[in-house]
Amino acid sequence: MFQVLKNFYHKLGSFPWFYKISGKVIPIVGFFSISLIVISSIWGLFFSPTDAVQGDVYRIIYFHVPAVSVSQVIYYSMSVAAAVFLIWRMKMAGVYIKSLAPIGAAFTFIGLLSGAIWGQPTWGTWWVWDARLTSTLVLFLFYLAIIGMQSTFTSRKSADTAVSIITLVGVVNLPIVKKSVDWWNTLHQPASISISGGSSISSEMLIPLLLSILGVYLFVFFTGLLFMRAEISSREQNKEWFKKLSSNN
Amino acid sequence: MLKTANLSYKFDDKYIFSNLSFEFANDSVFKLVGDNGSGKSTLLKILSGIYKNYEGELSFPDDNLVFYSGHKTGLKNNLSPRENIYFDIRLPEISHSQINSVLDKLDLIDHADIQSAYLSEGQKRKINLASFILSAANLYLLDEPFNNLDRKTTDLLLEIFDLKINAGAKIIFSSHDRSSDDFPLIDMNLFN
Amino acid sequence: MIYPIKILKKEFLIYSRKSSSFISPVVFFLISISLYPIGISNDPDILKNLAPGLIWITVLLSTLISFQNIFSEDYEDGSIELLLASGQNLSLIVLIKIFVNWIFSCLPIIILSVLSVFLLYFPQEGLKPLIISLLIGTPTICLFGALAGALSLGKNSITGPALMLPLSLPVLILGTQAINYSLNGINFSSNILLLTAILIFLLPIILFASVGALKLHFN
Amino acid sequence: MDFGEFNIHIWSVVSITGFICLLLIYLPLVKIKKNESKIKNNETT
Repeated sequence: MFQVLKNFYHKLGSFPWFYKISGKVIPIVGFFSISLIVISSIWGLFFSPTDAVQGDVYRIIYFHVPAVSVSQVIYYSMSVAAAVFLIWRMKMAGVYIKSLAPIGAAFTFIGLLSGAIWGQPTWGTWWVWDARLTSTLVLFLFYLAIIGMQSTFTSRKSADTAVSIITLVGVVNLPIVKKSVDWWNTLHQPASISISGGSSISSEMLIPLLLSILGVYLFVFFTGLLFMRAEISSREQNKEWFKKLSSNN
Repeated sequence: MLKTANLSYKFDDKYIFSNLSFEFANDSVFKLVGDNGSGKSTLLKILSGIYKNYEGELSFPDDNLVFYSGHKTGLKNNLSPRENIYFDIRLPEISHSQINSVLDKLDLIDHADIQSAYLSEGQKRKINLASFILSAANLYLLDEPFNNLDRKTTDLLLEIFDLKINAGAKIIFSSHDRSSDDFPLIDMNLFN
Repeated sequence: MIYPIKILKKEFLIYSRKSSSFISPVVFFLISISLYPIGISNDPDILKNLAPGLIWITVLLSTLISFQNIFSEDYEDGSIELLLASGQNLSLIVLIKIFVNWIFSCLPIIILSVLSVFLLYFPQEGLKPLIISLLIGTPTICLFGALAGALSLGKNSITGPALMLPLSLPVLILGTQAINYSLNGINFSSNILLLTAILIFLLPIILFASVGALKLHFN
Repeated sequence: MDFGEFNIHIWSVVSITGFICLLLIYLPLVKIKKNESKIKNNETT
């Protein structure tokens, strides 16, 4: 069992293997993820029942919740990759962080924006300085810092190391930010808004929501592979295996 | 003895030089030559300990005391030449009379107390040279020390080389000038 | 002369010659402090409530101006290469650099923040927590500045500030909260203790990370 | 939701999300194409 895992780890670290496999996997994952997103969106937008309290606007949930949840999961996965890169110097982990950062930033942006657009008609305000929103904003800043850090170093390896350090600093910092905003709010006593909704959600609304979450996760998997493939293609374009592969195509 | 065995250095995936095996005997001057980008500066930076991620082996003598001088001199523009030498982190504690005599030798004594920003490039190199003269290291790594120097200072530098060698030190310096002098050459082009 | 002391003296000399290093944060602070009443309101009640936050934010932003100074010049002129070649303990040197930077860029502002009593109608009894929180909080911010500066060396990018501001957020919150607590008659010592704990906890970590980041530029 | 009714809040979220997702697919595809064709051009010339 251990041997199988070890083999898999070594294969995962090999660029030619990844490039070959990802080329086969991408169309399949892409097809499923896009169709899932389309199905769940249509289901959520047109066929799920209208919310008794919020009306139709609640349907933003089918975009907001998946985006926010995936934006955090991406960051946590990146911090795992950062640790792997710093400890075992696995090049693929560097590729992973660099590739997933723009996707994470995009979904954090979608989450923040859809939250604001949702909040305006529902609670009468675009933005609240509570712990969740603030830490999501900080998460967005960290994504931007990670993307911006890429160009600061001349050596690819140095850039990957620096980005790994920031990613880990961020994963330590985010809970601290969340906690400290909580402390801060107890003094400032903000308007009593509960973003978490509170009321239990009916199954007719829940099924498309779960489908959309699944769809977005698959979509991140799909675009993640795409971005990693693109990154490998530019890092390895002078390598023999890449020249051979692309001239055969 | 300073020795390298199969020393290689790569930047990302591209080797700057590879398989450099060499023994640097004591009491001598070595001259690194080679084309631009052949790794002269890189080798000096590896020997000085600035670059650590080389491949192969590198062994130093036990009493190793390195003096490194690169393209960038580490000179502070808002300190005077005197202060720059006094606070040079490569030097042990030195007295002001020592500094004065060196500055005198280099014709810098008139400029000793103005801000270094007002000096010419050649004069700035001379300040760095002053540190080299005052240093008591036993391994000197100098990156293009003869650049920007006038005739007189060049001769002085060669004299200092002799003094250091007689004191038992060794000097490795880089140059893009292959001609003249009788220093043993290390041609970096051979290791690309 | 012992090595660290030599570096300490050298840093002091360089900073004291470079007048912009301590004058620009001070000028920045004075300008902002005098602009707030004009831009927001000259009503003493409003200014009094905003003063803790305004002072803290201004201090934070003025360190943003200065944190690039910690390593960038040493990087340009080659001093960092010489430090690396010297084989000395780099974290001690970085600590000295951060300390001197703090003395020149933060300490003058902390002293000047007393002026807020006159300019922002800040109540005098709030001065003690203000000064204490600034004294303990700003070194942490300088540490973050050093890390951001070490990571974004040589390039003028938005990366430094984008990295530094979220890191400083907890310090900002704890610092302003301490002042607000004391103005409302609540015991603020827990906040000061937390600020101290953050400083002590982060000091070795950030030092280690900054040294690592510096070395990355020489690979 | 009533098909005839246009809800500006929902549709702005849908369109922005859709646009960003398309961008996330389009950008890497262009980069891969570019890098792979670079090799082919080098061989033919």
